[in-house]
Amino acid sequence: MNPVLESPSPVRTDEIRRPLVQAQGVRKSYGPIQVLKGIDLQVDAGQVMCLLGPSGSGKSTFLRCINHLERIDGGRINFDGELIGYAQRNGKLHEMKPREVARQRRGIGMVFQRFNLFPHLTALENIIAAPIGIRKVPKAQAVAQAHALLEQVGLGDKAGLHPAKLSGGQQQRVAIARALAMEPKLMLFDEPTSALDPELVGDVLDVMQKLAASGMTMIVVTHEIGFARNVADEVVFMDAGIVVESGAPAKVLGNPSHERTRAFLENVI
Amino acid sequence: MNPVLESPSPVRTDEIRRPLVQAQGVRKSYGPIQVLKGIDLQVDAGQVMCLLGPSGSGKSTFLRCINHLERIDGGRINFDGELIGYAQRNGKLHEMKPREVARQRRGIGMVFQRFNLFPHLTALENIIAAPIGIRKVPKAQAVAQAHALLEQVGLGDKAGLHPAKLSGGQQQRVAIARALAMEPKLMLFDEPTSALDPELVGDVLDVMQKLAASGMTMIVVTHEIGFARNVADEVVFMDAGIVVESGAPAKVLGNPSHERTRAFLENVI
Amino acid sequence: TDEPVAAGTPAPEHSVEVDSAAAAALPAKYKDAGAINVAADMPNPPMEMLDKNNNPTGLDYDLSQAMGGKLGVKFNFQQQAFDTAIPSLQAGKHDIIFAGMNDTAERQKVLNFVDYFHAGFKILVNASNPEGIGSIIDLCGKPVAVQKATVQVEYLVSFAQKCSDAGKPPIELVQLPTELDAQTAVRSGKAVADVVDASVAAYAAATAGDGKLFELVKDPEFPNGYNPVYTGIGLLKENQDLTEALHLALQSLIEDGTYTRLMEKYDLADFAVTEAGVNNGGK
Amino acid sequence: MAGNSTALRQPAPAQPEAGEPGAHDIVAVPLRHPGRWVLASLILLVLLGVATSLWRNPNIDHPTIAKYLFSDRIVAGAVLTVALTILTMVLSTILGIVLALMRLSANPVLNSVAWLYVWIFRGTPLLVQIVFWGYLGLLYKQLSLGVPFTEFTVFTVDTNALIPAFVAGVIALTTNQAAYTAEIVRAGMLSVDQGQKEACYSLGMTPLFTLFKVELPQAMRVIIPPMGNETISMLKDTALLSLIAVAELYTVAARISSQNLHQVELLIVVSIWYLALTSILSVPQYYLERHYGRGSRTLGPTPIGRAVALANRVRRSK
Amino acid sequence: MAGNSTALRQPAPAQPEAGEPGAHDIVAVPLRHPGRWVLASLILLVLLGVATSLWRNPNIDHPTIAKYLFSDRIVAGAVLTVALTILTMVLSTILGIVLALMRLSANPVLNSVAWLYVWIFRGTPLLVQIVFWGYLGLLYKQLSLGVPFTEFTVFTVDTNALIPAFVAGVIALTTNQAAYTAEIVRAGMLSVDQGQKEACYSLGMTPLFTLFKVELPQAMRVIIPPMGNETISMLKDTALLSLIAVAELYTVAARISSQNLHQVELLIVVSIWYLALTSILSVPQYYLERHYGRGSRTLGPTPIGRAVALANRVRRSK
Ligand SMILES: Nc1ncnc2c1ncn2[C@@H]1O[C@H](COP(=O)(O)OP(=O)(O)OP(=O)(O)O)[C@@H](O)[C@H]1O
Ligand SMILES: Nc1ncnc2c1ncn2[C@@H]1O[C@H](COP(=O)(O)OP(=O)(O)OP(=O)(O)O)[C@@H](O)[C@H]1O
Ligand SMILES: [Mg+2]
Ligand SMILES: [Mg+2]
Repeated sequence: MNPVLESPSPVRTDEIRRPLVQAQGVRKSYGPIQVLKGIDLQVDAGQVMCLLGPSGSGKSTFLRCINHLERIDGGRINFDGELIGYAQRNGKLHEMKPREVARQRRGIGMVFQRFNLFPHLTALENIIAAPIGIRKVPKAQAVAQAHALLEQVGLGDKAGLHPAKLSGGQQQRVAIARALAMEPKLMLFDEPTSALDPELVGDVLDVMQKLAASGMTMIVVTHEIGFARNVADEVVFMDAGIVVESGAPAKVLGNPSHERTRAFLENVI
Repeated sequence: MNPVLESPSPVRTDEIRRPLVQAQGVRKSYGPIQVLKGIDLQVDAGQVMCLLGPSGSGKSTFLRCINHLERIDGGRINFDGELIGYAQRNGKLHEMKPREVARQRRGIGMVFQRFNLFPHLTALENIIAAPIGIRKVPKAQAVAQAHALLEQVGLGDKAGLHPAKLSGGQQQRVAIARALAMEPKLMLFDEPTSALDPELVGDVLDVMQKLAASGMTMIVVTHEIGFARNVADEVVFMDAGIVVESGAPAKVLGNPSHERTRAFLENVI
Repeated sequence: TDEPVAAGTPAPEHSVEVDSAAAAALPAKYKDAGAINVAADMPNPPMEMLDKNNNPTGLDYDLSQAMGGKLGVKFNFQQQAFDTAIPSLQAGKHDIIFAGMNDTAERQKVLNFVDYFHAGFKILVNASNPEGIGSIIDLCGKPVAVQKATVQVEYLVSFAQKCSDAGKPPIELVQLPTELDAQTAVRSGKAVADVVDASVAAYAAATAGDGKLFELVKDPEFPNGYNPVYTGIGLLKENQDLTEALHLALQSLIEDGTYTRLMEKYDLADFAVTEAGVNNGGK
Repeated sequence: MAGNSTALRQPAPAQPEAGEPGAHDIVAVPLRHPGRWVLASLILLVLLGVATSLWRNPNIDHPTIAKYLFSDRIVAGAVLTVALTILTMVLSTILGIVLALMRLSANPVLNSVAWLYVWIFRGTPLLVQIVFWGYLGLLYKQLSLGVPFTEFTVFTVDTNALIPAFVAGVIALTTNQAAYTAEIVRAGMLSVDQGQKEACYSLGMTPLFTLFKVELPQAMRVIIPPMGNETISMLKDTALLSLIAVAELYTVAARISSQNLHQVELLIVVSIWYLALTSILSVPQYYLERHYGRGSRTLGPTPIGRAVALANRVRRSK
Repeated sequence: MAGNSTALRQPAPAQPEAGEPGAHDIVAVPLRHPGRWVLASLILLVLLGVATSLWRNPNIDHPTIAKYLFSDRIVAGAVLTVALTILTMVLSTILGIVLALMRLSANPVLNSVAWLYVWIFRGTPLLVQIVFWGYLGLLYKQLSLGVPFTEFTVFTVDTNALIPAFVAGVIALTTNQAAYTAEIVRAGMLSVDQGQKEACYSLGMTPLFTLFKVELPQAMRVIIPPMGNETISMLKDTALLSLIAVAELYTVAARISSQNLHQVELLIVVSIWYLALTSILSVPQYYLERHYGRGSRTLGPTPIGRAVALANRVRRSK
């Protein structure tokens, strides 16, 4: 069972203030275009970080670097004490085998803007696929856990439906449940509400808020300033591949020190 | 040339207050579920009507009935003095030939929530396909018109790109240009901004606002209350297949007479 | 009847004594194996056919079994598409081809033949001979079906001169993959006649549609058919010893009368050879 | 024809009890397609005409057809045909998927090898490949496993003993079909959205698990119809094995007819069998298509449902 | 093999001038796939071995191959093969598209007729169909156009005069191929998003215009690879026309070889021709795929580009 949304997770109680993600000087280029120009960030266990920034500033790219969907060109990303995607042996970096990378990614859940549910599987099957196939959870247990998760995201009655029969908000909540079913230590959200109709946004933000309250470590790319204000421990504003400013939400959102941040916030709110 | 966004169109100057769309008792069911339960609405030439309502209230269905993408089960829809989809002969309704329906639809542009651009064609080709193929506009003229339209929606430099290379907001603006290229008398917008990132919404709303100012008759399903307040001549609130209330934006949005409307507005704003 | 099979007679090899000279000539390889592998494309009536129990029968089969008796080894009659019979010898799958194969100069570049049959070909036409074909000259300017890559093809091509001498255009050859296709072409009117080995022609005239479909053109000038050629057992050139052994065995069968009995059994006595020869064809 | 009668009505529109009772109900005269009905009637007439005239044709001997349709040899041939088809399709699909993945892989070596394979095996005629495998013994009297270009060999075996005709046939058909299957699978895989793979990886799935659980099932929708084509072709391509003396359905029929000279009748027997086998095959294809089409678009009625609907419609129009 | 050498490096990472100069640059030792390289080397060795041993095989007579490769008869056969392939593929594609549309149409009559067509023509062997068209004269001595089941006829013509072998061959191949093509096109059409059609209709496009301007071009991406398969098959299926005495490439070669008994050599000649023709065909296929793949995913490099990249990589690793 995984009562993630209900009670504080072991993370918060046992290991508070332990850095879970550390990024140092992360750089990434696509051909000639440098998208990340040296990002330094740290997220402690149990913390929620919100990433803000204009389109093209590299937020998604950074998130995808954390779980090695993109390879970085320079810098280091540590997750839970391990270098992501590489093993250090004799002072040399060695690429990891796909199997090893997969093991690392299991600790990191990700929710995409476009949901990316598996269209050929029902909501329930979407959730149990990875636990059964990868974590080797017994089927009965995986199903029970999936039902519990669906209940928690408010979709107890939709287990048997295919994604095409669900609204965007419902699909996104299934996607969250799917990621949680792997019992990750970190959740990455890439604009999880921006493809939703405004009325449905609330449902997804609710689920995320509960998740944060339960002690889950989260990095959230979002334009929902209200959410950032209420939930984030730290807000980071990125532009053109660098971190412009970061700090407590009240500070960054209420009284930004950079002109660029101020201009951006005026636009979004 | 089609300087739609720049100067008032002939519609407003010549035929002000002429009813362009008339819906009387429009009913529509999918199997046992009745989605539209008798809708009566009228849109005059040059007017902008905004449709609001919760998910599943039948807004999209109504829009799709207007251009006969759905067949209605009862009632009548008149557009520009003609019954849509049927011909009345000897007191009997006769289904129209696809060719005739196509002719009627040419007067009605539609912009979808999911853009539905043609992925295999460039922005320019998306726009000129119908004018050249259907309206038999000479190619050079159609291209010139398309460039003018792209300029007007702020995409003068994107003519040669395929949709996959455009952002959502850019795609939606191409979709608007594509519909305008057929020089329709009426534009239908079905939540044109709800699939967009918040930052990109503004671009599309700007284009729509200019279009309204130019005198285009428009029916817009939207959750953008600000837009409805500024641009609409009439706001209609639908719920569960009926029109709950309608009237001037200030009235419906500022001081709704129905409890249901009030509850909805609180949620959305 | 639909299965016009000369019902499998009791295997004739039991009535045949081993011929010591022939057996002595047989290379040790085959003696040790106790068998010779025969490639035959069945059915190819009347030379090789299948009986009701799907066992091989026909002249070639009976003859092979009799030769087996003379040589003291078994002849394993095995199915092999005619087109690939020679590659099959080269590939070592089979030792000899016993499939009504004509002995030609071209084939002698690769094969030796032990000749056991001498016949020409005949003209097969639709019943009651609607085109009034009397001899080959009547075929000039008309479509004629032949199985591809047969001796008939060359012969009919070389007939062009005689056609033009007679003031007629040459024969239009319709080459088809199998003899049956040629017969079908005649029935459908795509061709006026099928020119085919005399034995096959006789069989088709007697069998097809209970003998009502075709008739043989009787050309009194050529009672044994046109351009008689030898038919022989084919085997690779380098296999001289086996050639000799087969030659002796066949000669022994001719001498003790078994050969004549078998030829009569299949109504093929007209085409018998008087003595076993090697590579008589193409001379 | 019923379709031209003015009495033909659309199915009853919205139930009157729902909503306003219907003064304004849309009871439109449906658009007529007289051309379509004329065409359809014509086609049916022609088909009927061809069928009856085929049946009555004096050149066709019905007792012969009846006699051979279920004769032991034909049935045995059909069984062999089915067995060969199933065996080769299963093996070639596995090989084809591997080749498709190699072609899609980023590894240039795997990619080139797969490309070469497809090029050679699609590029040369199946017949030649069958002859090659069937007469491998012609080229190599013995097959030896050893280090190429050296004298060292692990073992040596007589080619003809190692590869009997049936095995040679299966190898030839399998390796050939795999090249075609690889192309079909590749096209199918290309039709799967890239986001699916990323979602899998982000869940910690391994590439292989991703392939079998997510990518292939989604590619199936695009893969199945052409694979149905290929299977049906294979059913008949087995006939080419007659060259190396494998006696499947067609070869058996050809042998029978070359003795009894009833070529046309035996072709009809063979056609009936192939038609029956094809029909049987198309049932799983239909339901597989529906199965993998789940979730991608609303499913129409099954053919049975459709037939019932048509019958109802025609009945109502009387 | 170069691939196993530790000197093999990834392409140079981010240029040092961009961003912080790189104390922390990721210069990882790339993951080795020794298995892949071993496999690839093995495959190449085997291929090389087979090729050389084929070439050196004493059973193969090279002068014969050289003599016939460009002989007039073979070239004429190849030309006929290509002509037949092009003609039948064009005609059958048109017919196949019509059939696919009929199968997808809501009209039950059209739907059923198309279904029946596909059933019959996919279900019976091409060989039988060729015999049927080739020997139509066997069944019907004369074809007449008239009202079925009455004595009224418009005209009557001798079947064999109307349908010479070449025409019969084209008809047989076309009608058969159309059934397969119909299935492929249908699958392709099903892969096009429903929203595309609605967008077209909302622009006032007619169904036919929608089909040709929007639906088919998008279906193409899924249609092309299996149609490539079909075209390549057709190239070789023309060989079946030898049944009705059409002398295309394979038939010509078979005739030559049955005379000179150089079967293996002529099969090699034929294979070389087919391989060449297939290669030529795959060039337009490749570029068509890229063309219709525009806008749906980022295009990789062309094979030429890839070859250059591989060459560079290998060079760098030395
Ligand atoms: N695969 C790619 N190839 C080339 N350029 C890319 C690729 N992916 C992203 N980019 C470019 O990298 C830059 C950063 O992209 P990214 O998606 O990280 O931005 P973002 O901050 O998430 O923006 P948005 O809010 O629009 O999602 C953009 O300019 C984008 O065009
Ligand atoms: N093709 C269909 N078949 C069956 N039911 C349908 C179909 N299309 C729409 N519906 C149902 O009709 C109702 C109205 O749908 P519609 O899309 O018009 O709502 P809407 O007001 O546009 O809602 P939203 O804001 O979510 O787009 C919904 O309950 C929907 O489930
Ligand atoms: Mg992003
Ligand atoms: Mg809607």
